[in-house]
Amino acid sequence: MNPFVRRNLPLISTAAIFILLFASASLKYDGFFSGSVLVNIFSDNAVLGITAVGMTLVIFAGGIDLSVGAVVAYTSIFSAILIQRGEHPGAVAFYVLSLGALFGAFMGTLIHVFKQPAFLITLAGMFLARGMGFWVSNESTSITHPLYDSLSRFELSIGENVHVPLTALLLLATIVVGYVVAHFTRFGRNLLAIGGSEQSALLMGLPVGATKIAAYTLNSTLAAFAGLVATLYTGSGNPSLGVGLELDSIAIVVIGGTLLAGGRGHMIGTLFGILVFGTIQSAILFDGRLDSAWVRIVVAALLLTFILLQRAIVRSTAKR
Amino acid sequence: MSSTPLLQMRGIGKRFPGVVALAGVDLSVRSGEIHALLGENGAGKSTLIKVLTGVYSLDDGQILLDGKSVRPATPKDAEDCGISTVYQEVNLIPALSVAENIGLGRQPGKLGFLNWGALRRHAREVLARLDLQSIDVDAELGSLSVAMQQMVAIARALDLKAKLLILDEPTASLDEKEVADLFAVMRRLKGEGLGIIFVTHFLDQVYAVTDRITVLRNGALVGEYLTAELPRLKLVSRMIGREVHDNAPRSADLKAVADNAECVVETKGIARRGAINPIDLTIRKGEVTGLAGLLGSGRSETARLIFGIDSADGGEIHVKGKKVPMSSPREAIAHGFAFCSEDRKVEGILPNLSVRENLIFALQAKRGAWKTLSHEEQMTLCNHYITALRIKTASTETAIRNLSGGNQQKVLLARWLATQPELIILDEPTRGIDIGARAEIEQLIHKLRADGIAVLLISSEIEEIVRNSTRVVVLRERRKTCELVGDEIDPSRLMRAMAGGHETS
Amino acid sequence: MIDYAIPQTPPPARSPLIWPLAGLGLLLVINVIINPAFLKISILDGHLYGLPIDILNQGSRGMLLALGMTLVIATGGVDLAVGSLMAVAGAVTSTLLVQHGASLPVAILAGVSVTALGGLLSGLMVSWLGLQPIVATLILMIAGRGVAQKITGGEVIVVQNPSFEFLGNGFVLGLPFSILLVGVFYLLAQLFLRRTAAGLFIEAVGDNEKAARFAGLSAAKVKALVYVFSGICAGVAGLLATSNIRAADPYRAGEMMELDAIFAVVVGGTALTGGRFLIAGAFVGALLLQTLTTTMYVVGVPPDVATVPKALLIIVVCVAQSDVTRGWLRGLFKRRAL
Amino acid sequence: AEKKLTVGFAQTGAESAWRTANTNSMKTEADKRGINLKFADGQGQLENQIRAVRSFVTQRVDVIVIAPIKTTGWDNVLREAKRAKIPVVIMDRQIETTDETLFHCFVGSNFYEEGQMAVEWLAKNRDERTKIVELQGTPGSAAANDRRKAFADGLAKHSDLKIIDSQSGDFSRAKGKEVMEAFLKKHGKAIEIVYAHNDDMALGAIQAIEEAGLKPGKDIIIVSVDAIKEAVQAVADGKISVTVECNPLFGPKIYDTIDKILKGEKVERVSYNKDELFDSTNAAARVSTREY
Ligand SMILES: Nc1ncnc2c1ncn2[C@@H]1O[C@H](COP(=O)(O)OP(=O)(O)OP(=O)(O)O)[C@@H](O)[C@H]1O
Ligand SMILES: Nc1ncnc2c1ncn2[C@@H]1O[C@H](COP(=O)(O)OP(=O)(O)OP(=O)(O)O)[C@@H](O)[C@H]1O
Ligand SMILES: [Mg+2]
Ligand SMILES: [Mg+2]
Repeated sequence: MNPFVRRNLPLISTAAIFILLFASASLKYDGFFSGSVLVNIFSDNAVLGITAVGMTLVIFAGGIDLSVGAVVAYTSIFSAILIQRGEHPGAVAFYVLSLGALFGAFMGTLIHVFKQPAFLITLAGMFLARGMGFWVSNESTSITHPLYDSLSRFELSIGENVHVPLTALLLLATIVVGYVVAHFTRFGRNLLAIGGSEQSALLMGLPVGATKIAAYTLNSTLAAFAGLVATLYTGSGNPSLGVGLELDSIAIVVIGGTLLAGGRGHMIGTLFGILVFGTIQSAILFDGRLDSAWVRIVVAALLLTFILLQRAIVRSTAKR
Repeated sequence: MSSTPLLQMRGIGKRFPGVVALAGVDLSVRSGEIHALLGENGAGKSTLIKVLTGVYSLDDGQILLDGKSVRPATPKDAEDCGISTVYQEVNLIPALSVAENIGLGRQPGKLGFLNWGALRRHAREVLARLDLQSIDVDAELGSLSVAMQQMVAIARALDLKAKLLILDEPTASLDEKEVADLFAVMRRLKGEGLGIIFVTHFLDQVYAVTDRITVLRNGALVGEYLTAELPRLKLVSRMIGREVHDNAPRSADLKAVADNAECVVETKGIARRGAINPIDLTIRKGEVTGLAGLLGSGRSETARLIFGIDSADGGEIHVKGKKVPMSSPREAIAHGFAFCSEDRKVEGILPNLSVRENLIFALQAKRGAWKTLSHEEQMTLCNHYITALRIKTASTETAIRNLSGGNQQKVLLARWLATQPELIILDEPTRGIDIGARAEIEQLIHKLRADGIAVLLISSEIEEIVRNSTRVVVLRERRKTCELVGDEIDPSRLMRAMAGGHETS
Repeated sequence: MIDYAIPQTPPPARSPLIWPLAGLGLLLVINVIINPAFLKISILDGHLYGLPIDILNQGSRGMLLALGMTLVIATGGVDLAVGSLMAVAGAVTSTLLVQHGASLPVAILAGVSVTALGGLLSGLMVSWLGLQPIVATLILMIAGRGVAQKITGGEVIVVQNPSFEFLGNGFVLGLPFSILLVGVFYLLAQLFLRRTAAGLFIEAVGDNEKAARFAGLSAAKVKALVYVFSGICAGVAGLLATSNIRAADPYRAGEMMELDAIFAVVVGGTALTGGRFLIAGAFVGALLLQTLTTTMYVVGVPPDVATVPKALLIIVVCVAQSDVTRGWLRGLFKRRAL
Repeated sequence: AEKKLTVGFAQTGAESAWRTANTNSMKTEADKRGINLKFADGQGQLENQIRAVRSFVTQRVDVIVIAPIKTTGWDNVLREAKRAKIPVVIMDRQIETTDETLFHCFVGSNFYEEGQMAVEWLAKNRDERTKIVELQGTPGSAAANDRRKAFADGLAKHSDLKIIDSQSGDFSRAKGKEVMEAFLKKHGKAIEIVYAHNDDMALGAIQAIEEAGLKPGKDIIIVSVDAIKEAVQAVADGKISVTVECNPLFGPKIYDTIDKILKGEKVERVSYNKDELFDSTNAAARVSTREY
């Protein structure tokens, strides 16, 4: 087998199944096969997708971050309140991104310096950020600011019917940046090395602590950024946003073929994870007949099928 | 010659909970010398190195590099001081490519961005220096054999512009050609003025390349000697603290048992694609069947097939004349097999469990959850094997990861002996084991044979195969090439069979 | 000659229970300071009555989940499905009782069997299909709640059956039946795990699965079984919850309980990476959480920020019991002594 | 043949039996009228609902019905619907927008008024009792916020009534019971009135009160909202003192409104489901007719 194919097998199989999924949904539902459905997948999953990019980096290093949903919520409500108080959105963006970074650095430090499981510390982070969000305001707040208004109206029109909103563009940009960071910087490779074997990475003289803390910092910053995107998407801030977002985010990373144990993965996989996730959601909406209970069952079944198919392909081709 | 030594370690002390690993150890290494650091398993060699490179913090003592006091806090600090290290176990990242493993932490590129092309090119150059052009730099490191990984680790260490190079048992899994290549490089580096610390259990190698020897015993310094002035037997007695005799040559009773001796296992054309071509083996009661071959000749693969770890694509396995499916280690164990893997860290130890639990584990697993060994039974087994194999441990309840590599190996041997197997497969049983223990393990092999147990012995050391086997099967390029019995077994014949037609100089 | 005498006493081990216990103690002290009646226990209708009794009763479900979760985590896994399975058990048992007129033992057995089956599904996905535990159980967690809703037909089913109500509300010897049930579970589990080699096998799988398999253990079986056990624990916890409020709520039963259970286990000294486990620690962890929740009600922490103290508690306990802090404290005391 | 009318319905999720009754009402009524209903479950998340509405726009449904999870955050997506000329009906709870033309009309429940009705009833029927504990709904939810505010505003008019403690029972029975247990130990006999933001919590609280050896409805007045069948029964049994209706059966009214919109008739911009109040005077008679 071509060594390129062999190395990227999980990725290629994910892409193949995505195409299969999208094609079958297009056949089944009228109007599914259109640019605007694809664009919607990006714009509707912008918040989720951006956190997934950050999550990918953390998972590369063998970590996990359960706090992203709460950080999204906190950022959105905090920035909404600040803007309504008359602060400039630019300044607010700077504040909340810095806050996010600080928060991530705090969790990263606890995880690395005190050798605590990431699962636990970020779970605490989730409670903390959620509570702080409600503390800022327990009601959602609209943002009325000319800049916000024009930003949320901004669209890039491709052809007549396809309008790409800013949120989708921001997601795409984040993915590109994430891709470069993961695969073309020392930092990104160090993450993978640490995820592969922290002990070895240490013996190889890599800056393990700094890299791990930086990963959580970057991830929380991205979550804060996702929170800002959420305010753009909804035109408001909301302390109960993103409940359960972290699990979706992790699911996307895993669908993308990144190993949850760390040390192995690819950012492009996460892109496909977002696409697969979005396609499943869209298909269910186009169907429109499933009740709430069935939606859950079907989503779970599709996830399982997807993962099994992915493994089957990887296994059968790897054998050959 | 030079006035101040390159490295001076004075009065080094290091304690772990319950163990004094080092006390008052001195070591000095000059530029342009290869310095052997020797001692039995658990003597403290690896610990001394880890203290030097900042993996462990030191409790007492002083480190001078070029006469200046240094105290590296992390391996990175040590590298920055010019100390480059290959640690005892392969310590690279299996999931990354070879090129990345070589370049990690010092990849070419600007502002933290990578230049992949340069990275690959550089990796190829580095490997070429060790004559390893055959390795694909894009291959995942984990897909290489342990030996190849070891070579990559050495390549990585050599890539650093270092003043001091430390090699902790780099040769344990290398074959002779690779060792020779490595020695050539070491000599060249020595010529360039590097100081090299070299840890090994192969005395031949000590005398082949080193200039000076420091011996440790039980965490304490025994002394420093010039290699040329310390005869082999003296060295050994310094290491183990008592007088020894040379290893007995091949003894007369190693005649193969007659062909009608009960045959424990017979493989008929078992094969696995990419691992081993169809192979017939007959392993008899009371014999030691040696499996010889160069690295990558498929010896471990054969053993894994027999033990049911990998499933065979074809062929049959007969146990005592009956055909059996062999699809899991569990089944193999039920048939009275035991398998001591070559990869102790990944496939052998249960790192956080105690010596006791590790030791009784296979027996307990064989009996199942309900037939529990009582505490007394466990302690009897432990005491027996800890004394018999001279396992050095603070207590039976110490976590096995805190034991030195060699002692871990002994616990694993004990684990299998406790199951009272009919066939024991030993894959590189003496890798990383000191000379005293090695002799003990060889004696043990003889005793097992005498007790009527069938032994399948895999070893990269021809001498070891010759000394211990009654029958040798030689593999080359994943194929059985010949089988030698009794008096036919001698090193040169074996060598020829292993190397085959296309022999390199 | 080297002395090879073998000491049999383990190196001085610290008790991993100390810190969670200290946390629990601290919390109780704070409570008593704020509200001296916190620990007051009176007798009502022939049984004990008071906040500590409530904590035991309400905490019993968390303890049960933590028991199953401890074993799952010890094998290096995690079970996110337990909350959903609680809802499923409640749904099955109450539908059978109320809508099909089944007898109580049958209904209970059915409820717990279904969750055991759910656990088996997780277990098979993990051990046979080789899915990562978080993913496998996440799938079941999502589907489980949907299944529970399907079973009850989207309704909250009210159960009025005195014997069933006894599970979550009854008292025996003055103590809540639920906590006694947990005690029985604990004793049985402890007996089974420590008197047989089951505990060792679980720890071995978590410590180094490959090595355990090569030494002849069927690691897949061990892994599948711990998920089944976790499913059973979740089922019983679900029945306790249903019985406690005399209604099966497929929407809310067991919500977020999986995270609390994981927290309890880890605070109790079992590492998320698997290996050594400590059930008693997990129980203390679960009680710690329940006490905290009750404290919040009693102290009157505003509901929306009540997660903040919980977070702070987690962080403080974690940091306090970390080796780093301990080493630092030891250093401090040494310096004092000099 | 006439093309079937397609309605897209973005529901909040399935967080309670009340919500399921609401969904079912929409579904059965659609079936009855031969309307093709596209149902989207928001699973309690605003993002999911927005996603659903955008998908409805892409699918070019005839009318969109939204039961918003949150009051804010709708401007952008409603603008898209407007651009596609799809009328939008907001159901159940109000939204805040800067541009009132973005949706066609609102049909819903008035959480604030429910709270007001509760407090007014209490002011009249409290028998000298003054000390209230409040079981709040899920923090941040519109229902909890409005019911809390209305009650507090009402109390301002009756200065002798006092909330002595307040905690979230998360709209769930289990939490309602747990919180009430703690309140009973903390305040003992001081508790005279319980105000629960929904029936589930009230039903949980009743159990706690009974287990403490007190009589709910007699020793402690219980005021609740929703009027699910079980609660109305409890009122009839004298265990709950009053429950204010919050009717989930929107189906008929919504589709009537949609018909009017499509025919171009004028519809009321804001209309409420008529909510009743059940206390000892009417509960027993009405229990059997409750549909949810
Ligand atoms: N992390 C640790 N914790 C506790 N004890 C340790 C630790 N590391 C090493 N030891 C103990 O220190 C002693 C020295 O071990 P070390 O690994 O240095 O031996 P070695 O000379 O390298 O042996 P080998 O030849 O087998 O590799 C041993 O008794 C070992 O049990
Ligand atoms: N020169 C080499 N370059 C790359 N891979 C090699 C090379 N030699 C061996 N391998 C890999 O090693 C594996 C075969 O090693 P195997 O373990 O069978 O050897 P062995 O004879 O048991 O030797 P040892 O046990 O000493 O490593 C094969 O999977 C092969 O891909
Ligand atoms: Mg060593
Ligand atoms: Mg081998």
